[in-house]
Amino acid sequence: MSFIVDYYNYWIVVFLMMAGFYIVISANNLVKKVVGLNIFQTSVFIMYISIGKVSGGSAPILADGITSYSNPLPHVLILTAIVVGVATTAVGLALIVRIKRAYGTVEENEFKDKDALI
Amino acid sequence: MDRKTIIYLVTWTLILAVFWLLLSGFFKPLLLSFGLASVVLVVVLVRRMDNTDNQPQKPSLSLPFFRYIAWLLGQIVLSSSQVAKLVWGSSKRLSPTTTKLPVAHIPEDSRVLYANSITMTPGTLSVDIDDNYVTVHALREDSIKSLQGGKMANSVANISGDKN
Amino acid sequence: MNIWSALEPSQLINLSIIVPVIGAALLVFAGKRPNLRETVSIATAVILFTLVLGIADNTFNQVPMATTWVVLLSGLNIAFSVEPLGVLFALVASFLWIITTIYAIGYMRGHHEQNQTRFFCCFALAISTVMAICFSANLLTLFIFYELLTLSTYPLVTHAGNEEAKRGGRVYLGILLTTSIAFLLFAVLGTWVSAQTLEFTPGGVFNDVSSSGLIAVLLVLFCYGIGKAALMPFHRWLPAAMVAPTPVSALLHAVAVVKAGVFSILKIAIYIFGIDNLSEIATTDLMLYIGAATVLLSSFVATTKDNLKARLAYSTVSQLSYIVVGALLASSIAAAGATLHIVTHAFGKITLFFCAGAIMVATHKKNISEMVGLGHKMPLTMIAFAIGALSIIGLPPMAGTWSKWYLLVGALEQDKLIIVAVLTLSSLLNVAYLLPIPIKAFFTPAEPNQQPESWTETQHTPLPSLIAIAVTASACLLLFFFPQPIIDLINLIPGVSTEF
Amino acid sequence: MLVLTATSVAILSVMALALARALKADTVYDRILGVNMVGTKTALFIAVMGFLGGRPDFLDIAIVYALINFIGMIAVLRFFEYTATDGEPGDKEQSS
Amino acid sequence: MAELIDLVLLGMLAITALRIIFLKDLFAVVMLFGIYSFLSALIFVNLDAVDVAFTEAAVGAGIATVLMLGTLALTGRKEKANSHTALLPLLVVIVTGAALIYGTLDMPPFGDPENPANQHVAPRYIEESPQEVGLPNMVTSVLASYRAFDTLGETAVVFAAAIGVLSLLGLPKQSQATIESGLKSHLVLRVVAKLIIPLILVFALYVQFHGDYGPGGGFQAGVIAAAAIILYALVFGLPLATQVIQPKLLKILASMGVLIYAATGVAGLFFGGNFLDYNVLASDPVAGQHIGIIVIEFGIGVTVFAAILSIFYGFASQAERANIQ
Amino acid sequence: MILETLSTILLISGAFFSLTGAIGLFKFPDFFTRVHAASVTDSIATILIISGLILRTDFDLVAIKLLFILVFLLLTSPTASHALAKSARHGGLLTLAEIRDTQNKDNG
Amino acid sequence: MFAQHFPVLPIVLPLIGAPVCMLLARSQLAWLFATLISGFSFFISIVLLLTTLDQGVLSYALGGWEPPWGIEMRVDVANALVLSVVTGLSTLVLVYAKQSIDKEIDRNQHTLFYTAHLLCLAGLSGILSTGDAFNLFVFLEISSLATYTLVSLASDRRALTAAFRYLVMGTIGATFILIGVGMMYMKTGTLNMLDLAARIAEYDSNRTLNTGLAFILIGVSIKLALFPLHMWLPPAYTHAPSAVSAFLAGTATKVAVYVMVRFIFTIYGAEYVFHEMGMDVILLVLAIVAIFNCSFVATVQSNVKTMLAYSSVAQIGYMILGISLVTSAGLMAGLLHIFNHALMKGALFMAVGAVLFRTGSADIKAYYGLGKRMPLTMAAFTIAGLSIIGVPLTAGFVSKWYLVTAALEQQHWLIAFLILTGSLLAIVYIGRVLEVAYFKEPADPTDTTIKEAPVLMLIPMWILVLANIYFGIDTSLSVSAADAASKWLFQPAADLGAVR
Repeated sequence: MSFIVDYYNYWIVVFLMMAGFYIVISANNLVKKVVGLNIFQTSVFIMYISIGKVSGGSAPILADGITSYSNPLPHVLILTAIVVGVATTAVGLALIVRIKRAYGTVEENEFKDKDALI
Repeated sequence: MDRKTIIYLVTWTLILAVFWLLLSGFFKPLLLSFGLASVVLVVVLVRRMDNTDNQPQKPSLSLPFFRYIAWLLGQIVLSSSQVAKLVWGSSKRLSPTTTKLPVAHIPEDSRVLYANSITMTPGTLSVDIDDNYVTVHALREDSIKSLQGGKMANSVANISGDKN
Repeated sequence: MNIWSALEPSQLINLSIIVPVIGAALLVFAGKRPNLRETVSIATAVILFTLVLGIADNTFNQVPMATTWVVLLSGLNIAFSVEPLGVLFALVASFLWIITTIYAIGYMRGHHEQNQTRFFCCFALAISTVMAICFSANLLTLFIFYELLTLSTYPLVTHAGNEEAKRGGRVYLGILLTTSIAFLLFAVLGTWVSAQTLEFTPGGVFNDVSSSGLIAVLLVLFCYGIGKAALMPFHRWLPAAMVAPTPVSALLHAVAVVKAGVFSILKIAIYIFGIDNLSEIATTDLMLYIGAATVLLSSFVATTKDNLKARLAYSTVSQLSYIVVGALLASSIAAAGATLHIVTHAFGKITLFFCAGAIMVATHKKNISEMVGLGHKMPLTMIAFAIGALSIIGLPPMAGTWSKWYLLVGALEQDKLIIVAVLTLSSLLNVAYLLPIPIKAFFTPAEPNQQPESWTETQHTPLPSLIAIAVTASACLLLFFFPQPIIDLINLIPGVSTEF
Repeated sequence: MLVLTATSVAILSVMALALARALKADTVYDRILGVNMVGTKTALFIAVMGFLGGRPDFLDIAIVYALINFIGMIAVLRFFEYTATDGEPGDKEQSS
Repeated sequence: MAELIDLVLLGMLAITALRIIFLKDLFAVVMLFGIYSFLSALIFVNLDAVDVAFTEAAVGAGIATVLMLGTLALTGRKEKANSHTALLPLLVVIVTGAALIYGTLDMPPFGDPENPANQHVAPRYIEESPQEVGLPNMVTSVLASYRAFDTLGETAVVFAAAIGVLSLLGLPKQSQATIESGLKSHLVLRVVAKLIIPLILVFALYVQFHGDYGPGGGFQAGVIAAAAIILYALVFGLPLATQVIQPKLLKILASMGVLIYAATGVAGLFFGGNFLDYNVLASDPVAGQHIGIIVIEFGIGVTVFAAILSIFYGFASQAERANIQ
Repeated sequence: MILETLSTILLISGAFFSLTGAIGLFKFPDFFTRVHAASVTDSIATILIISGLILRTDFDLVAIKLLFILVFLLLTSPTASHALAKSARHGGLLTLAEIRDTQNKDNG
Repeated sequence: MFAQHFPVLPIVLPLIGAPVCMLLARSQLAWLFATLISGFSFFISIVLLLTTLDQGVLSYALGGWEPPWGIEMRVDVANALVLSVVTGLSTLVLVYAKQSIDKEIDRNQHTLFYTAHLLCLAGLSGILSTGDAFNLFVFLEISSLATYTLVSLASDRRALTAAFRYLVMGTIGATFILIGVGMMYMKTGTLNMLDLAARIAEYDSNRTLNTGLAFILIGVSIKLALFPLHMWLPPAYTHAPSAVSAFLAGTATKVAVYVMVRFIFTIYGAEYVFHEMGMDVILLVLAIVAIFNCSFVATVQSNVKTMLAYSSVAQIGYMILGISLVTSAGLMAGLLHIFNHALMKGALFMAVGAVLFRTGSADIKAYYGLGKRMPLTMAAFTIAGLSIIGVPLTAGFVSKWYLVTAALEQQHWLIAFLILTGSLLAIVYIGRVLEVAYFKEPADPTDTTIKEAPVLMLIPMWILVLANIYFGIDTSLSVSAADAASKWLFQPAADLGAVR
């Protein structure tokens, strides 16, 4: 029982990661791929934050009367990772816009076909 | 810059400064100077925006306004309970209707307040607004009737009425 | 004999490698003016020959010569040192370069070849790498220059630039590079890993050869890795390379390149494995019989070829395997015979190629069947051809007699009667495919649609070519009567001896 | 404390219901409505959660939520108008 | 209680993710992604990561969603039926998932203070940083001082993204032409937007300068300020927005922000410390830290604001163009 | 003590109203009526809950920030609802009454 | 005065340079500035390399916070070597880019190009120097984002889809690394690499750590395009602007290989990875499949850039193979090949870019007859191609030599043989290009626009070509650095801490 209590968080997170990962590799539509990437990454972020959680702890901002703080290091890492993630998303989406303009479609199999014609 | 503009900008400056202080709650010189710089920067931006879109918005903070808000809160409570009854009761009691209400007599600045008030009060929803009419969708016809009674419209008209 | 005695002996090695390169560079600048270009060519060749003579002189006087260029890999250098086998090969190659250059001047002009500057330039570079192979002090150096030789001769093979030349070039490069990278480099590395040295050492580098299966494998890898030795089934490049202009075929594919191959095998047999140790290696016999089979099979193939150069090419394949067989017989006499065969075959075969080229320039004929009765038109060429053929066959009074004799003695000494039989049978086949050509040329009347009466040999064969043919043909004779200097040199090779 | 717990449970349930609406909507507008509701309730929930956890001083986050939710709504409406031609806005959404 | 909330929220996330997999309407997908982001930010709050929640709400839910919507406006909202089989991806995912589950089996239990992750490096941040760096917000201390180099890299990432989008989409020309765009017909929106934008801006600046004391800092501030201008652009149209904040200015600001950050680091060198060493910036190390952090946070804010806004401009200009045609 | 009781009442009733609105979201027949349900949670529930929370503070900065949240939500939620409804209407979504009318026309 | 800050300067210089470059609106100015910055970084890297060879590891605590609390830059021989390659190649590519970019990229995007290039350089340098696992992720993303931009700057629309695929794969890879780092952090509580090594050594075998390593290796494998995960690379390198291909092919994947080395050897320790988890077999098989599969695919490409891209994937196979041999010699061969491959692929892509510059096409048809029209470019292509094949006296030979020696030391005869046969395929694909360049007639002989590439492109190209030859002959610098690096990396991971 303690086994489940100890790990339930990680297991659901694994499920979320895999859902995102599945969208990335199975989707044909590029926008959906990017959404999948974001879900994948966001889920990884949750994993990190879970690492840093301390039961009974509090947000790592100094306050009177609070002795137990959660671990601030994963927070810092994920702050960075979030920004990195959105940067990648922005570039990816910009590429999609250009692909749409160049190919007239954002479905992966369709622009493959169009290049085959050249 | 004419007088009106100056008053306008000063009003914004004051509001923003108060906003900063309330948010911050720190009265260290360093943070205060940051606050001052921030407020100045934002006011400059406000000015720039007004110059581009020609739609300056002055926040109105007069007594009638607050009186109106208090009255509106009461209305919200009342109508909310009505809607709650509808939710829990039988859905047959719904009689959705759409009506146009005249707004020509309300000063332009306050029409938005009027429309938002209508929306905020459960049971009625402003769907569209133009120079003459506001289109209202209501859950029950009697909500429309109370609006047509014009109390809310008059109150709104009064707020800005004494200002312009 | 040594006009370079003023120089430090070891410098001669450097010079002999660098002089052809300098010559090649000068050729590039002299490119626009044919006379100057050819003067440079000949001058370079002569200077090189004198250098090699100087080295030979020092060798006889037991002057040690060695030089190291760079430390290439940890513990491995590009280094050169002189030993008699290399000197012998260098002498042959540099001497024949002079002759070939003379011949080539006539041939290339007579044949109106394109890109003559590139031709002479690559030629010089090829000779430079051959010199480096001759004097290489370790396997790595040998391998490096072996590869460079392949690359520098590739433009010569594809010289004609047509589709056929390209196909030939592709086969040439393909087989030579493939075998050298897949097998030779592998064998070199294997030697390095197991012996921890790549230096050529008299008596071999391995401590104990009999027990190791690895060394047995290495022998096979070396034999096949040195594709230039044209051991079957990796012989196809040699006939393919015949698309090259005849001087190339003559010098490179009768002398420099192929001999570099068998020279390498000999050198490895003597200095890596050690002649005495060879008999203990499990795969020696296997390779020996493959060599013997190549001797026979390619002789058979040669009899079926009508194209003269193709027949000569297969003949070369066959003769090369004599040398391989000689090296692998594990007998000092057979090794001596193999070494000597490098020399005698070189003179014989180059004569034959010169003749083939001369015929082509003069009459544009390539096939043997068209050469019936040609002896009346080109008597000098055909006499030379007969001399070369006899030398290859190994009949007195031609130089080839000696080398075949030693080989036979070596085989008998080792009780390899099959080899004896193979050598004999092969000589008979040589007779069958070489002698009919001069015989038919002289003793069969010409076909009616031959050249007009007024057509003369001297008119249509360039003079330089004729001179070259004369020189090599007479050399075949001379070497039968005066082989001693060469035999002396051979006897200096450790583990190799003409003494019974 | 109990009250706060009850309130947060209530808000959570409201969020769940709104989420259900957003997941399975008749029209795209219903979906937007659901999404909007999730957003506003999230802001409220943070406020309650601060009291629940004993550190109510992170209300800035709630402000940001409300703000972003609003901007998101406007963006949806704005860009929806561009692509409305793609399909009838009122039509039933397909889902497999 | 926190665990329970955590569980419920995670469950909601799981349902949302599942739904996204099967939805074909991309608008719906993006909106649900917005919800996903919001909910995960809630989880962050619940797990005490207030700074992260702040960022995720602003960046993940806000900016990413807006950009995705902008893309959809140009690419269409329907995903075509998927022709190829989903078997291989499913297999890959199952294998990966199985590997992860396998990995969880030796993980330290969730929330245990004795976990190695909370033991080695972290205690120093919690116990010493208020004295060493002098800030109550440990996240800011770690972010801006202990791991300032990460953060410099992060700023560079944002800058790189702006470069990428600029090179792909370009910036709108600043034009006087009043193209009929924006939500012109929405009177209510215009008025409300005009009222709250100044407040949002002041709020953003407040977040910028109070990152030391509570959740917030340069990243969040930059994003919120950019969001305010984005709101303006959405309501009043891009041409007007580009007149208020010129694209050219943004380019300069984006560069300046990174430079401000890096220059602070270099200043450390000149005062005899290591790169990004703030202790040497003032006679008192803690004061030095304070100066350094304020300056670099400012640099971050400027870059993030400019980068995010120029990225938005890039997308919006494309949408605007498509709309005109 | 009084404050706490008051706060409890406010919070509970706020929770009640928000649940009501959420249920309305499912119970009401069409989009426009559902907006009404949503506005219940947006307005009255928000007001009640935040007031309840304010009463639990020490009336310091926290209370002011809660007030800000309230003001902000009250300013933006109706605006969003209004914009949404307007979009829906311009997008061609019909109200129940209108649907009834068209059906009558079709029948008649 | 700044000497102690050198470990951080190769990162900080381009990082500061990038925004400055953006502010310099003029293309010429941006170019000059970027080149100077890059050149200065190169200078510093060389100093670092020499210092590390002399003194061992340099550690630099950023912000003055001692590790593991702060971020540490750790420069040792291994990463100083790769760093020199990266910064050196970057400088040459920037010189080269001036004209190639003029032609291939829209005028008003030039500044963006140089800015992105500097960012990419900063990212790659950061990955190499950092001693912190998470910091590595951040720099990985900087370089990746800049790379996506650089690839997509090409005018070909296929560059867009290639960049997108790259982005998706790259982000998946980065996220996998993030997961792996998270799992490591979970079990150790630290992110500093040295600290991680010491703390991981305390565990015998741990499922979380195993999974973490697996995810990191898969993530890095995507970034370095290890065989089944390489599909993003060929389109990206094919359609990217020439200068970008030249830079990326020589650096980006190599840096990823280094990251793999770092995680395997300095963090987990070879013992743990290879003996506990049996990674060596997996890597070995993948590497060999990569060599053969991708070399073979390269032989059938009609686009020369695609061909080179596949060749790159195959060459990465050689590096991984060296690593998977789990010996100091193997690792050294892998590192050496990182160095040498940068030289050859850089030169090849530059040559291809020069052809693209003149003919506007990278199709093999564009190479018809180029040997005469662009002699210097094609000569560069030839020499670099020979280096890829592994011909002696080129850098390629040296790495192949050490790779095979390393395999043979472990008695892996088959592997050694496969390495050598694998390089035969290189003969085929390089040979195809050379053949049409030198032997085909140009499709349009009257076209006079096709002439030798501009000097500014030729200079960097030839510097690389000469470096290929130089490092093929004088191997003392490259080999000793690689040797020192591998020895250093190969000591047990836990002992690395002692160096501090």
